[in-house]
Amino acid sequence: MAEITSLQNAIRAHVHDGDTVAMEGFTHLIPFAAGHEVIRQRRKDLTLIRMTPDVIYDQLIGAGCAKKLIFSWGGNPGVGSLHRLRDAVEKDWPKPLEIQEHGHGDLSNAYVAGAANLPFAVLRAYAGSELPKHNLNIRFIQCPFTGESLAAVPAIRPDVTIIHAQKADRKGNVLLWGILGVQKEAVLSAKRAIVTVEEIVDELNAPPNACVLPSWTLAAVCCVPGGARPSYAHGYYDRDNRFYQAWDNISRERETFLNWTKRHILETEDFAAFQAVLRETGKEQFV
Amino acid sequence: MAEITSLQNAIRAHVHDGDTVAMEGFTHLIPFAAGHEVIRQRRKDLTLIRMTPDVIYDQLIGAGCAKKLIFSWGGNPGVGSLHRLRDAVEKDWPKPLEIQEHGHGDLSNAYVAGAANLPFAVLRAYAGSELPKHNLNIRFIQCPFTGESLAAVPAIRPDVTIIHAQKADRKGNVLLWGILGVQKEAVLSAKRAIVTVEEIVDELNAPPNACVLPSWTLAAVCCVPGGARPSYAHGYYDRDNRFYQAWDNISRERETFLNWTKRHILETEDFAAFQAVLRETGKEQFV
Amino acid sequence: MSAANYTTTEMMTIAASRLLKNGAVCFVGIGLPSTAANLARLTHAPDIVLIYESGPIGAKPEVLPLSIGDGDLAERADTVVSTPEIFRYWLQGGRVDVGFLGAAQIDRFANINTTVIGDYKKPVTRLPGAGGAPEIASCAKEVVLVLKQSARAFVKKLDFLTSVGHLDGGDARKKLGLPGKGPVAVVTDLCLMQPDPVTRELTVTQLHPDVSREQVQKATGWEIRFASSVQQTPAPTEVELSILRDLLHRTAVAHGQAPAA
Amino acid sequence: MSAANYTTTEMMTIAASRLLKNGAVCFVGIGLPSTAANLARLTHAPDIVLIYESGPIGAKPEVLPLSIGDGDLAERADTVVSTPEIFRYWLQGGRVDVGFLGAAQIDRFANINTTVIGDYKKPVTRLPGAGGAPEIASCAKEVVLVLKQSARAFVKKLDFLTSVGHLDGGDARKKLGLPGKGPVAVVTDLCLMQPDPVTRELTVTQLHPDVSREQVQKATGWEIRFASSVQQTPAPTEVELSILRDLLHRTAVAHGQAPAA
Repeated sequence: MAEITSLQNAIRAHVHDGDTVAMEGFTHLIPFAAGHEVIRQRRKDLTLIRMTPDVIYDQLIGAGCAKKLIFSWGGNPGVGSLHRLRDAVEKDWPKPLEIQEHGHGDLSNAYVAGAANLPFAVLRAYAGSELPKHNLNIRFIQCPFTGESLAAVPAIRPDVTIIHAQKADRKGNVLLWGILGVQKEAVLSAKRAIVTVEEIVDELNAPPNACVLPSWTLAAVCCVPGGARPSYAHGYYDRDNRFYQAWDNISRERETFLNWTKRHILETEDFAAFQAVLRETGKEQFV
Repeated sequence: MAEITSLQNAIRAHVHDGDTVAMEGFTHLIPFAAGHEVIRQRRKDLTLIRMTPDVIYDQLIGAGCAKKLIFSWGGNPGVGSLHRLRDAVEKDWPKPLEIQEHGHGDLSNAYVAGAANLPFAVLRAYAGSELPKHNLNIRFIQCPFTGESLAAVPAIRPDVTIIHAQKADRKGNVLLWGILGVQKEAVLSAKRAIVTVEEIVDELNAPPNACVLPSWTLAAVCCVPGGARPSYAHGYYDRDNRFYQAWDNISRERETFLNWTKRHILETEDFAAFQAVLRETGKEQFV
Repeated sequence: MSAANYTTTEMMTIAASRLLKNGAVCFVGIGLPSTAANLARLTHAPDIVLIYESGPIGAKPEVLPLSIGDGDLAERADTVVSTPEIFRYWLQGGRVDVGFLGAAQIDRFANINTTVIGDYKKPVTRLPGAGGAPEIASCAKEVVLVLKQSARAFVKKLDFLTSVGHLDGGDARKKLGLPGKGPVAVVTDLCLMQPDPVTRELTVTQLHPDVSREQVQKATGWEIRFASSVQQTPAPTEVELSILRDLLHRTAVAHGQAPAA
Repeated sequence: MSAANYTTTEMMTIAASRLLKNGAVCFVGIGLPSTAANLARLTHAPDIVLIYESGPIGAKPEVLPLSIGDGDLAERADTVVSTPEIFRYWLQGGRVDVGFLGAAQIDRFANINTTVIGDYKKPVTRLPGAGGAPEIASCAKEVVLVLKQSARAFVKKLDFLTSVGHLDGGDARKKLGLPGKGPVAVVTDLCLMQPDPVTRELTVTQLHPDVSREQVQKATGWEIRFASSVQQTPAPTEVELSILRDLLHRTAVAHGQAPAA
């Protein structure tokens, strides 16, 4: 059964220095609040896994929490580069970042294999690509029936997966809907899972065959309204596209990034305080 | 785009003698109407695939439509044996029936592989079981990363898959809900798919992330109210458990089976006529 | 307090239900396993999680399902997923604590036959087949078997090995790299058997009330072993019996097999 | 009738949209491909099926998504499935007619680099990476590339081969057993290129209005070939232009990048 607790407690209890951590959410339901709390608690040497490391991982990498990044697409969606990711890869700032890259199909299959307790996944990809040269975790196997050659990748089994969802009930059963990305597989492939939710309700009233994560598959459930901002929560709030654009300037230079992070994350108590500060500074930046 | 047509036309156009045919529905939404139409049109030499060949395949086998059966559990759920299946396997009546058997996990993985256009599926099973001795399509492979031995089975790619669903819209997009079994994978793994539905509506009004099969993945959609009887359609009608019990007597002897089939299927025009006759004969049988 | 009159089948079902801990995640086969698992849910294990291979997770059926996919299972489940997902993410994924199975034949190492009686190619009796049992027997953390005891069912040699128990005993399962522990108990209408910690041979550890060792031996196709100290199974309590009987009556009425009281 | 004033980017987008047949199942990348695919849907291809890797199937966005997972994509889709399902059942499953991609660099055989400029270990510029492109390039029945033409993008040798085009030409794809046909067209702001039927080398088959062969050669890092008869791309029609401009304006307003008109 999941413990219903504060995000601070959940991160303190379940995310340790050196852990392999997956924070998923395919532009929808990105667990920003949890990412900020990991920065606030100064976790380090993390191996970060995410199909689309966008602003949330740019913040974690710039803050020096990451040792390695396993990913398939690293950009600021609809805007451009992730300057902190590039600075780490191109100039080793704030520290060298080891990268292991895949394609989306590959990484999503690797989560599926993890959730299914298989050691590897099989897919049709990479014939002719140079990615396998630089990622020794991409290999090729033969079909035992047809002899065809297919790509094989090892299963992903994170120490901890963190996602954001719309609702939980008082037992800690979680419901999410809309764009689901790879969150269910990320949770089921992990040793421990933390879910932040918009609200905790008496009854989920989930439609038939909805995406529900039973409480007993989770370690902790934390109520963090707005916890996916500046990404969005379907049925709750829209994506703050202006923040993603503003991030391009905030993150381009090390100093502006450090100042922003200090003021918005390190010097705020929690995500509610962060959102309050952001409303203030937003007025400055977005004019 | 699916053609919206009569069941007679759909079976005539898409099910041919000698085809490999999957009719799925895990005790829910079993396509009985379509099965009867296959018998009415006297198809033969079919290779029938189904995880749980129950009364519907007992009827097809007894009627002489099948050459081979690929399955994982063959019984009358909650009642007992399938007498026509046993008569074919034990006594070659009405003709010899080749069987190829699997486990549920295996067969459902084989459908998944078919839907994903992979030549085989990998699973943890069969170590120590005698099934692989009698099914050369169960092999073992090594993980290219860990060296573990895992079972491998070839993908299922039926010539035609037939399922029953609750609703279609006027374009032929199909919605089903409740117990989904392996229907989606059975449809997506097939060369052609036929779906019978309870009703055709203007708007599906599908909840988010519902199980929807787009029209362009289907060959034909046929409106056949009650088409899953005596199984059930969630939200429409309940399972006729008394028929499943009555089937035990109807099917035990060849003669009673032949008389029943003649009167209820071969001599009825369509499934509506079948249901009318059944209401009459039901009064006799069920007292 | 314990009840005076009860059938051996009721004793078997109740003894099986007592083995399920509250909160356990239980992969349930149809028939006796489903009856015992739901009895546990309605008595000492309200938080037990019942998974049926047709897709329901956290099923709480009002009446016992006649088929593995009755609508009632979906209505009251926490969620309903596809059958491939049940086998891939939930069973093989290692999330099932107890796999609850029946069998047509078992041997002294609790290996299971649900395929054929007689020769595979020309069977005397063709049985329904494997179903999900091979994967459950491989992947569930533990397996509990429930079946009536008779010399025809408890045989020296299986006609066919469908699903693995402890193979030829000892650490044979570990050698094959099977993820789960295999059978930890066999509950019959006469007794409770558990595998010997070392040899893994089934050993009688509990006799149901008024059952003799001779009865058990007569109903077993091999020379059955008894634990050094054999306990007596506590008789069904009034509460267990009345809840079981209510459940079976509700079920019979709902399935049109009995008139409403 | 055709329009007088339009930008080269508008010409590129419109030329790309014209390549999409009505009813085609189109796997859409974000940016120019998404703009062109939605323009096709709003003009000559109302029944085009748009699939985005985040999960929407049959998306009909009111405004262009800024990200691949905007809520608007889910709201108006026929269904929304998980990302693994998109890649397993829909793309790899062989259901995608056209994969619509951009690129940072391409070579004469339409091989794609979206990974790095410079050395992989110490890149001059670290690009976003593969995304779904390797799987789309392998499995979509056909691939269409859309990108602005420049000698920096159209290079003799890729710094990194992320996703396969026609490799070193001829039947190289077939030899590797790749399921899809690979790139069938490259649309730029200057012209339309298509692979030679035999060598698979990109060949200019259409020049956009007022574009010279010299301009195209200057913007290409290798000696570019021209088809024996090079057609002129029909200029954008008033209808195409107004629909595209309305779409882009609606989008800018919705994303807070422009005041509502």
